[in-house]
Amino acid sequence: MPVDIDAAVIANRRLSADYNVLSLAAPEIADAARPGQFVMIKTSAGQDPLLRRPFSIFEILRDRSGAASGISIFNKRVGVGTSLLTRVERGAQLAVLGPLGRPFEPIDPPAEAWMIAGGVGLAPFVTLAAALRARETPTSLFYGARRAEELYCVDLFEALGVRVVLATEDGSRGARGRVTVPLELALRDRPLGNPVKMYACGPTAMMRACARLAADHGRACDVSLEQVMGCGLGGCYSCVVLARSERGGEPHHTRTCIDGPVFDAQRVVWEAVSG
Amino acid sequence: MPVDIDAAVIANRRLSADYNVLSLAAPEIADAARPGQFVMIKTSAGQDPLLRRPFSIFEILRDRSGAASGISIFNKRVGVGTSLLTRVERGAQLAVLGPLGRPFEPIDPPAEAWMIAGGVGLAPFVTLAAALRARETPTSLFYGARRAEELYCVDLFEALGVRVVLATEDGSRGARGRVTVPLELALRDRPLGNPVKMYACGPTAMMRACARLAADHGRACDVSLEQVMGCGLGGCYSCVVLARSERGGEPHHTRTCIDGPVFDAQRVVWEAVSG
Amino acid sequence: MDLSVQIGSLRLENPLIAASGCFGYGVEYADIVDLASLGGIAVKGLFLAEREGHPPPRIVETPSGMLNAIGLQGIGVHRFIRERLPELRRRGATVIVNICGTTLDEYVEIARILSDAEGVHAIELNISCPNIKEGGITFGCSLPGTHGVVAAVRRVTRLPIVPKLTPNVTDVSSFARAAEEAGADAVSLVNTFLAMAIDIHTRRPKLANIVGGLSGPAIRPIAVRMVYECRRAVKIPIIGMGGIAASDDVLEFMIAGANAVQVGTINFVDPFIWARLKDGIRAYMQKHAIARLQDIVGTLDTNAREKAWLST
Amino acid sequence: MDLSVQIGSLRLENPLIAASGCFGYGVEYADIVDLASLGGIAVKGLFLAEREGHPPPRIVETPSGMLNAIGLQGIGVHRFIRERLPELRRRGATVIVNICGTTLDEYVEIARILSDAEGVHAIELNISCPNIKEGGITFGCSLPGTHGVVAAVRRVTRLPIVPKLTPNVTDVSSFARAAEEAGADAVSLVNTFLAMAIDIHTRRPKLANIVGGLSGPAIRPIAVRMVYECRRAVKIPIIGMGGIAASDDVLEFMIAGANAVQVGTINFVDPFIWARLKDGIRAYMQKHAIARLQDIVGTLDTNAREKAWLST
Ligand SMILES: Cc1cc2nc3c(=O)[nH]c(=O)nc-3n(C[C@H](O)[C@H](O)[C@H](O)COP(=O)(O)OP(=O)(O)OC[C@H]3O[C@@H](n4cnc5c(N)ncnc54)[C@H](O)[C@@H]3O)c2cc1C
Ligand SMILES: Cc1cc2nc3c(=O)[nH]c(=O)nc-3n(C[C@H](O)[C@H](O)[C@H](O)COP(=O)(O)OP(=O)(O)OC[C@H]3O[C@@H](n4cnc5c(N)ncnc54)[C@H](O)[C@@H]3O)c2cc1C
Ligand SMILES: Cc1cc2nc3c(=O)[nH]c(=O)nc-3n(C[C@H](O)[C@H](O)[C@H](O)COP(=O)(O)O)c2cc1C
Ligand SMILES: Cc1cc2nc3c(=O)[nH]c(=O)nc-3n(C[C@H](O)[C@H](O)[C@H](O)COP(=O)(O)O)c2cc1C
Ligand code: FES
Ligand code: FES
Repeated sequence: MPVDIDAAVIANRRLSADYNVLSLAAPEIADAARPGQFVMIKTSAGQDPLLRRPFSIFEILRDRSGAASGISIFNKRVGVGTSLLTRVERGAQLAVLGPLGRPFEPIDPPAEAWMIAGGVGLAPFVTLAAALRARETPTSLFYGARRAEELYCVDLFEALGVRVVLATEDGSRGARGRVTVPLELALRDRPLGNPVKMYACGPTAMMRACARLAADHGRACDVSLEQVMGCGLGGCYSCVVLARSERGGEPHHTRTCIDGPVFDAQRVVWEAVSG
Repeated sequence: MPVDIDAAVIANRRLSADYNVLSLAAPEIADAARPGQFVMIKTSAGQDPLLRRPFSIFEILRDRSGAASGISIFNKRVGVGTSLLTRVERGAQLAVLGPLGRPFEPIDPPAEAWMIAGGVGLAPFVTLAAALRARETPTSLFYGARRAEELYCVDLFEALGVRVVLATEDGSRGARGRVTVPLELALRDRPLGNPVKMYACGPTAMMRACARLAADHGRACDVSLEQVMGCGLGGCYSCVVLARSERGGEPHHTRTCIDGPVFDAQRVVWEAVSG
Repeated sequence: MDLSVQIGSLRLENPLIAASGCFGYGVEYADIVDLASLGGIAVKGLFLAEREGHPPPRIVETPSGMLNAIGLQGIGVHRFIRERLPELRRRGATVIVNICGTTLDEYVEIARILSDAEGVHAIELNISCPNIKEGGITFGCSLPGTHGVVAAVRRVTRLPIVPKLTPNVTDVSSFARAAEEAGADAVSLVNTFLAMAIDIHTRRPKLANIVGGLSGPAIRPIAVRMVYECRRAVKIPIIGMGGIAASDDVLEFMIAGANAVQVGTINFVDPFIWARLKDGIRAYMQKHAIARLQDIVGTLDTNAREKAWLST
Repeated sequence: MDLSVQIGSLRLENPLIAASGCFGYGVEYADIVDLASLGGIAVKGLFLAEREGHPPPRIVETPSGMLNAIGLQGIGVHRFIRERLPELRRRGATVIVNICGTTLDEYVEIARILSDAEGVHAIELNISCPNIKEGGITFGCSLPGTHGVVAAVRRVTRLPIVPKLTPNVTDVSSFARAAEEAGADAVSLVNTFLAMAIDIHTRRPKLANIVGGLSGPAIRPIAVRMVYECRRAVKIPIIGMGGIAASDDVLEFMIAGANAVQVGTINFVDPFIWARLKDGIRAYMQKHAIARLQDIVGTLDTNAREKAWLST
């Protein structure tokens, strides 16, 4: 059950001109959050901008006693609201609504978990990695960006025992090209007998490619979709994608805020997904 | 010629729950400002609120060399914009347009200058007091508020050699009642031969009373009016009061932003002034 | 304090109604809002059959507002009665069903079906959705059309009928009058303003549907004026809406002439606002010693102003 | 880069026009803006005679907008020609005179007088001021009225005539068509939306005039939609306005179909915006390799969207 908290900004760690990590005091949300869930944040005290903005829960923050004390978000500047969040200062208060959405289902051993992240799509994977680690599921992260400088927080994953595979389009770090290049190689090399569950989040083109690769190689794949969201609670029907129900059948416009953001990739009608 | 400056907030001195003094780095404005002029301030970076708010220039700030380096405003919280200005922090930037409006004309000795201020109406008088001091004009300030705690910055005036006469409605400091009570006594006692120029700023009722007293006692009186202003530059015709021209004749709707805010009290049709 | 409102035969505990399309089918909010504490819930617009609506993008934010072109995606009246109404009934919600039709017969058919369903308290006739070509708006933009659909539905149901008026007309009060004459129990207004936004770099509309409906605080001053005009034109209750974001806004609509209000867009921003709205109204009644909230409806004092006006 | 615009016989250096009533008579801004650098200046609405306008309060801020009920205070056409026009001429301003009438004859009379005045470049017929009872709006809300006033003024002047349309109608494009048929050189839109705001504690209107006109960013999405509709209805140039606050907004109006734009409310907030608007337009033309700004007028690409729509 989501709550709305006036969360104090604990820290705003700038990663680059366009990326920052914002830490927010929100115990109730941190406590209830499950991997891959998101929050709706009011990026200004006034009505400019009017609507909240959706953000994946990046980290669960804990106090000395280990109790969940807050969350962080991994923010990329793309417009009005995300720009405000790059500038917001320690001590400021932000209304944070959550946790929201259908979480990732962490897979159990002996299956392996492969997380595929493109750019800001890295956001939902720290919480998933932690959950997988608790299950002792062998986990890999395939993480791609345009160049080396745009690969962030890799250490967080290494600390969680995740095998990290990097790719940059300019080859400045890791494999050259899209992250799907090393991913495809790994899928080829992987004997079908050894089960793998894929989890993908990133640009639509990347998730579409992951969905195809998963199908080609007969692997299960969940994607976390990012549609424009008006409410995050199922009230406005703004966030739909064309997707089949679990039981298959005709695809329908499905709300990604409550039926997602996590979907089995094969349910989604990718031709209809914008971007 | 007014300029628009992105002024850094140098300091925000809180006087009480509802009053604060905001210091702004705006050398060009400070340099050009004349007594009783005002600025139009954008109280938020976004469009909530949309319009600027008018504020009298309270103090001219000077650097060690004595050069004008900025201005301060004396802010009273009454709504959205003034509330934002109570909270704004050091380092923030505010768009400040000015100096604007027709200034006070400081009178020369042997005449005396009597300034009458009600509440936030104190704002335009520091700059006037300084100008009068330069002319060595004997100056008094009649300053009224509801209670002692709401009388601010009296020291500023004493430092400028101003004789200060206080009044509070609850009698907790100075004379009991409206500021016009001690004012009327002083006018009575003052021989007609000894010229006095009155300058009034405060609630409409107070300025109306000052205008009447000035007329009754045959003294000149300037008032500084505070109408809701959309632009401050004569563009919108929102700020009008019904007033006669200097040459007298029929009263017309007159723009207080460019033909004022300072008016000879006898020009104003007080029945038509709201508030 | 009495916050209740009478809409035809229906009594609402308070004037705060969730606006259609802004509160799903109500059940989506059951975990975070006590549905029975709302004056009513206007559920998402329903056609007879299921409907996919428009492709995304379906919304875009604008200054103090948003455009939407959802295209009335919905599960249809039959599934609504089977799959949603029971929970709404169980939770004690006052249910106002917002219905749409491509033909007059469809409105009549839906109204007939709903009249037999247990737990439906009123019908809001959506004849004002700006962003679907077929149906709806064609009735809402013609006086005979409005009169016709209201009269036809009136014949087949005892449920209170509340036609919802579009602001995209020259004289909204004439439509309120037509609705009253045709037997409406109340009118609700405003629906959204037809509008659009363009991506200047792709030179494409930001909405897949090209145009959409503007809602939110941006439109409030226009909506309040329209409620004020309708109040002077009709006797039946008015349900006012458009940009309500605080209890002061609720009171503004009521003073202008609304007996009840609907709250839409701001519920997206602040789904917990309902309790605060009610508290704010109570505080106002306290402050001004108002025992019955309905006593402020349509009490705008224009004399002072008109005098001022004449005086020049 | 070519930013010029042709309005009938009049050539504007660029599409940026100061909106009537938002820039005084122009002379008020002579110190801070190079008047000759603007595409044009639409001066405050003028009647034949002087006019005091409405008592204050005349404006009130609303979400992302403002209401105004100035009531067309003005010095009348004769004093304007004597006391303001000479300075505007001296400063090389392109002057568009916004005129109002209580009768058809008044419009004709003013137009005749202006035609003989040196330094007047065009006439904007204000038939859309929402906040004065008499005149203006009565022409603007009736198709014959609009056709009649345009045709009558057309007979007495060679100056470009630009009737200014009200958004407070069901189908603004039909009024654009009526204006075109009557011989208008262009149409401008939108004027303000009739609206109101109430002080809930005094229960009085916040404006002395009770109602006023809503302007500012809040209305932009509706205004852009109306320009888009008019573009598809008429061939003559369109001057678009309503809530422009940045160069992106100027371009949005032009892509929707405006040949030029007017900038009103935001000039109150940012009187120095003009240079930035021009820079923003230039940067856009650079980025997209556009040599003639007029080439983007009405180039909204709806195909992609319409396909998407049909696909469901
Ligand atoms: C479930 C979910 C989780 C998300 N998690 C994160 C996250 O962890 N970190 C992060 O930085 N961003 C995340 N996003 C994307 C983020 O919500 C948008 O970037 C943000 O809403 C843009 O707001 P803005 O005001 O900055 O941009 P606006 O000024 O509103 O728009 C600027 C541009 O951004 C585009 N945009 C608007 N909304 C979205 C959206 N939802 N997704 C993608 N593009 C959009 C607009 O179309 C426009 O082109 C997530 C989105 C969803 C739906
Ligand atoms: C020339 C001039 C100089 C001024 N100098 C000062 C000053 O030095 N210090 C200071 O604190 N204030 C000053 N004011 C008043 C100040 O501009 C208003 O209090 C302010 O605009 C209110 O903005 P807001 O957003 O807080 O209130 P809003 O939310 O806009 O309105 C809240 C209430 O304040 C009222 N209000 C709005 N504008 C004014 C106004 N111009 N005057 C009085 N009441 C208004 C509204 O009617 C409303 O009732 C001055 C006004 C003028 C015209
Ligand atoms: C996303 C969205 C969907 C809507 N769907 C409907 C609908 O199905 N039926 C209807 O009558 N009105 C619908 N509306 C209009 C609202 O009910 C309301 O009339 C309008 O939004 C103005 O109120 P607001 O400013 O409080 O949102 C919708 C509005 C929004 C924003
Ligand atoms: C204070 C004010 C005064 C106005 N006066 C006039 C006028 O005299 N004549 C006219 O045709 N339009 C007048 N308008 C309307 C504007 O010219 C313009 O059509 C409207 O404000 C929308 O543009 P904006 O949103 O950029 O302000 C006025 C608008 C405002 C805000
Ligand atoms: S964001 Fe509103 S329904 Fe999904
Ligand atoms: S404030 Fe705009 S004319 Fe005075």
